[in-house]
Amino acid sequence: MLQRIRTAPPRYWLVVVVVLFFAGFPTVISSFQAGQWALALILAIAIMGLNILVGYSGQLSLGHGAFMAFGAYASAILAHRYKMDYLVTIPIAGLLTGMVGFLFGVPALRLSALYLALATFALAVVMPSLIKRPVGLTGGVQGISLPPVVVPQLAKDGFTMLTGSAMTSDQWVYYVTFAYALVLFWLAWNLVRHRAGRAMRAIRDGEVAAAASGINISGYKTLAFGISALYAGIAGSLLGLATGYISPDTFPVSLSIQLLVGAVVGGLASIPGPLLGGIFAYFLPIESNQWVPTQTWIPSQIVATVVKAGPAVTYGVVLILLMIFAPNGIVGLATAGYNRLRRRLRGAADRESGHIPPDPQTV
Amino acid sequence: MSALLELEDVRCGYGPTSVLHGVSLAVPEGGIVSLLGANGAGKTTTLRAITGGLRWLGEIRFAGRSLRRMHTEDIVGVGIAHVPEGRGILTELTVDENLKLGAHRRKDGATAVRKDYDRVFEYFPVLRERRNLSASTLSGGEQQMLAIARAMLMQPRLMLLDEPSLGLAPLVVRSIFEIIRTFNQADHVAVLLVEQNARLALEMSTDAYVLEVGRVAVKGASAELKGNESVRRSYLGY
Amino acid sequence: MATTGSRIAAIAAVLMALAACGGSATPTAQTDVGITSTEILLGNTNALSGAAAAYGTISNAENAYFTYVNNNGGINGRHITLKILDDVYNPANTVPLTKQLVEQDKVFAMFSGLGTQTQTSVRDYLNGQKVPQLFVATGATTWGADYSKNTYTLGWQPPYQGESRIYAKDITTNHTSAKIGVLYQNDDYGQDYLKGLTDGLGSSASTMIVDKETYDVTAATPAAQLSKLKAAGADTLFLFTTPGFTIKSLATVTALHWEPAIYLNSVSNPQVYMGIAKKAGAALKNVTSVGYIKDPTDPQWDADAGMKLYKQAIANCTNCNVNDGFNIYGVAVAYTMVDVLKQAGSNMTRANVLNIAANQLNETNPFLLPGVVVKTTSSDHFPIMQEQVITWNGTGWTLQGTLINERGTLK
Amino acid sequence: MQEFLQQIVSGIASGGIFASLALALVLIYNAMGLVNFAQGEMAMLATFIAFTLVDHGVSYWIAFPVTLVVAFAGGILVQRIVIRPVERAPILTLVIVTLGLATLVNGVAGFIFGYVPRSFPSPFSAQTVNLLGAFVSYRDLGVIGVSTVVLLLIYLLLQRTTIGLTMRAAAHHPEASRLLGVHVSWMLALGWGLASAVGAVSGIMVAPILLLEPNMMQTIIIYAFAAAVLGGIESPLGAVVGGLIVGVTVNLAGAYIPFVGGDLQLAVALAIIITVLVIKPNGLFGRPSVRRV
Repeated sequence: MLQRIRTAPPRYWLVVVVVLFFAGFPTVISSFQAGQWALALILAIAIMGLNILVGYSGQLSLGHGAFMAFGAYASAILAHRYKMDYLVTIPIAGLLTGMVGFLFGVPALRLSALYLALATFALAVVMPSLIKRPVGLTGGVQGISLPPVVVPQLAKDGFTMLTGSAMTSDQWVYYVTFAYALVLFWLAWNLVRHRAGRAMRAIRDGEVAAAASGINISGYKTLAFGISALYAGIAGSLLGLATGYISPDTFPVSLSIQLLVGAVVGGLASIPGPLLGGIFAYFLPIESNQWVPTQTWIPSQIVATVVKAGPAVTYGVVLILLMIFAPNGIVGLATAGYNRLRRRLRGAADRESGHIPPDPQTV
Repeated sequence: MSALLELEDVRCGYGPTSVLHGVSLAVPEGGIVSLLGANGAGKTTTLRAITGGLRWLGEIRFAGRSLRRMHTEDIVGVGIAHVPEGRGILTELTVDENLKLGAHRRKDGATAVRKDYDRVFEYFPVLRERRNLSASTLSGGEQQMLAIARAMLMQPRLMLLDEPSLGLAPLVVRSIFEIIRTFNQADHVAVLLVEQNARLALEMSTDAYVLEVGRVAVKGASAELKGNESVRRSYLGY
Repeated sequence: MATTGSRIAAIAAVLMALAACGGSATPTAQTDVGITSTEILLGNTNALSGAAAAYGTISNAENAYFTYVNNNGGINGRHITLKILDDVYNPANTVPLTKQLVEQDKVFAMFSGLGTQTQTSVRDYLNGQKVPQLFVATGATTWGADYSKNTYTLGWQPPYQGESRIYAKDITTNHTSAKIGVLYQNDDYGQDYLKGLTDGLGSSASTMIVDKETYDVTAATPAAQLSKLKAAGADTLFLFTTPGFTIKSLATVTALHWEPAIYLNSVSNPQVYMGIAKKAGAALKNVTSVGYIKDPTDPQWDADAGMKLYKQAIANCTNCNVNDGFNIYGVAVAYTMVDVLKQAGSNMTRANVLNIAANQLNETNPFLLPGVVVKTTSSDHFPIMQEQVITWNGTGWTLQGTLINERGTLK
Repeated sequence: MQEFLQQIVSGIASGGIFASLALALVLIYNAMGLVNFAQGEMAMLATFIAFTLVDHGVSYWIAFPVTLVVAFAGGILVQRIVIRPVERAPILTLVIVTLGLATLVNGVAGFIFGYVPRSFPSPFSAQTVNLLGAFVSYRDLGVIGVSTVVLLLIYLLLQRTTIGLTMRAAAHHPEASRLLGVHVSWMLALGWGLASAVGAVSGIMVAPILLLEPNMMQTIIIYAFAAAVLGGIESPLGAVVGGLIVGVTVNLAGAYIPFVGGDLQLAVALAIIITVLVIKPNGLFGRPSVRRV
């Protein structure tokens, strides 16, 4: 056992550190900051879903905000109309959304990547008007106000014992979200390492070859859609828990773009990527609006521009620059940097003296 | 006599895998040279390197001028017509549009182009009949004819042919090779011919090179190679 | 972890205590969170970017008026700081941003938050935290009507329902045989307007309203709906639409060779929009609306003291368009806020300020039409309930009759 | 009956709007097999350029061609700077880049010009003509007329000129085209420039009807997607016909299908997109295409 721990690769240690960090973090930050980090983790969960779809199975969805909306409304309706405990509704909402995603995946099979992008983008744009329609169910434009979050006594006691202060509802929501994030990231990690994940990647890298090696292409592609929607559904449901109120305006098309930004920033087809992406996508608009103006070293002209232009411009710039210069996101950059460092430390020489320049990407 | 096309110690590859480990060859003005070898020996890669589809080390010269850092479009512009593996037919376009593309960068006037059209149609009468049909409706042999005809209309000094016989009936292959030879003689256009069918290629060409895993294993006059039993057996497989 | 946490908590507590000491410089006066001897801190969320960013300027205009007040001595020596955060019109942003303003920035009150969905999303929270949510910047009826359940929340502008009741009154007294067609946006805004009209018409609503059509903000034009309304035989058209769709509707009505009497909601009636509609081909015949606020582009106010004050105040905002009707709205609501704070005097507590705003307002606001009183009582929590019918004369609005008071009609 | 006719006529009028933008989408698709999500936003920005010129006293008839030239150059610039570095990347990357571009352009326009709607002059009168009892304005007819002219010009360019031929070749078979001496990358840039100019025409034509503001094209682009997909995404004729059909369908569905009503018109466009893609992916006028590898 000891031997195993000692020989565990460094990234396992990194995982342990990260998990401990996220577990202890809310005890040193204020309650509302814990609430903010909960929202960042919620985005991370949805982005992980998107990552499974885009990064691992190679299908592009520009409308994952719509699946979040579905999950959120599923939970809200169950909790509001059928008086279910909200915590109970979260997995149900996830499964329902997963089923919807699976069904959506069937026609998606027939679409090329481009057409799928088109259709999902249109879905994201239409979603708010669709939500408004069944007023009896969704509350229409009034939205649904959810009952206040009640912190269970056990959690309260435990938190007080550990920190000496009372647990706020935001802190409780944070831990619920954190627990879901932990489980869902762990599941995603298992998924991509095992058969299903290998099959999905094979499909992404070439359907013809994948089919030739006996992989059930439509099965895995719809499965990826279903799993991906399940993640988005749970994220949507948690969003309802965290904000206490949902309405059509909670799920604008910009939410889907925010998810895409997060997926791309963190790095597609990686497990830590969505976590970094979620944090980035959540805090970027907030900090560009709040942190940037406090920085005296930034010229006031630029500050005014950043603040007034809002997140749209920053998101757009980030998307374009990343796609051009770092298509594998932060994780890709970090991995490349780490590998280069390790090579240099080992003193490995270049393969051959006659080093061949890479294939011209674009000349 | 200086060669029209010269490769000196050319090395290149795809990403980390190198395919050519130093290939040198020469195609004389107006000559026909065949490039033979087993699958994966690097024949197609050699042609791609010549027309700038890959980056390479070493030197490639055409008519005395280095092709280093030139884009494919410009290499083609100086007089190399490359009929690639798979023929490069634009199936969304008509036969006529494909031919037009072959001639679109010529600067010698409409009359000259029209004359060449007539000649090409003489070589391949079937193309005249199918002029306005989509290129996708052509049979394999007809597509090969279209590809060669299109290359002829580019008015090249050197033609690179990548396996023109692939997948075609022997009779069709014969006639295509005949036409290539006629064109070579009539217009004094050099040909670098990549072929699996070594027997046929050696009949056509004056000189031949045999590649093996990215290196020139054997070179010499075609007639000589054809007569050399051991070369035939170990490299050409017939 | 645990020890670090408690240590930080302890330090925070000490710091807070120090801050509180610093705040109570005048021992007799009462203060509250967000009030120091020199500052009153208010929080605001608005759509500064994104699709609804046209409203964003309201916050800047409010800030401009506060700057004007601060430059002229502030309120009892305190200056007002308005912290504005961008929620992009998305409730999911409004919630954490409002929590930030309340829990981290420790604002005294939330002021003029924009949007019905966004402000609904934080109403429970703010009432739970006992933080005043003052003068919400929408005309949804719920702010006044549901006051008893949410005593920390208050609207300001005339509720949409009240406005359309005025139209209903005009119809039932002057045009009893009208055949009404309604075009309304499919959100709380349009629905509130429609409800007010229907309630105001009373029992005759079902016969008088011959057709009603909705549209979504994602529609290209409202041409299909207007064609239906015309075909239904309507001779009176109600437009419960946002400015963009109002302009398109006015142009389409003319293009259909249709000449109904048109009732236009007040959000869409600034002269800027009428001018655009005219350029887009609208005939603008027989158009009626109501007003409660002075239109900066209307020449009749050129010499008006209130308008001069507005122009003076708005000059503090470099990128505010002086002609934008949203800006005088912002200045007017900021004026009411300042009035409330002044009245609170030395008793600067949330409870007192809230009490004044919700129960004791009785203010003449120089930016509103002459005679409009901003008023609340213990039984009425709709601050503005007077409006005046106006008709379009081809180049501007003409005030008709006198102010109509709808106070008491909404519960 | 008269109302039905009016619904159809109004539908054709909005269809003209969708068609004009769809034409620009088709051009980019033909240039590189990509749908440009930023097409609508680029058109909007170009219209703002025209607006600024007119606002500064430049005559409409000078502002119009100047804007087209600027838009053309802008399109080429966008291709060179933003698209070219990723042009051989997977389609996914390209789509994300154009989406980023859309977000960026929309934000920049909002930042510079604000969100208050503005009127934009039109060369066509707002007067209407009576077609069998249904009314349609000269402006609406103008949009359709100009779209038809643009369609004709595009057709002539692509089908009747050598440059059009090389553009098509570069789009379908970049590798093979290079071997024929076609400057593929520049052909793509040219495609972007043309699409951008066509988009500018669309923006300038529809702005008097839709009112000029940064979000002018935000939902129109979805209708334009529907139009392009319905017509067959590579067919300029299909874009125009598809646009008109989408306009009429959306109007009639809104007017006569109670479930849809006035407020789910965009959902009808979504339904059209999905139905066409699943049942007949090549649309009405598209040729069955070989999947690009």
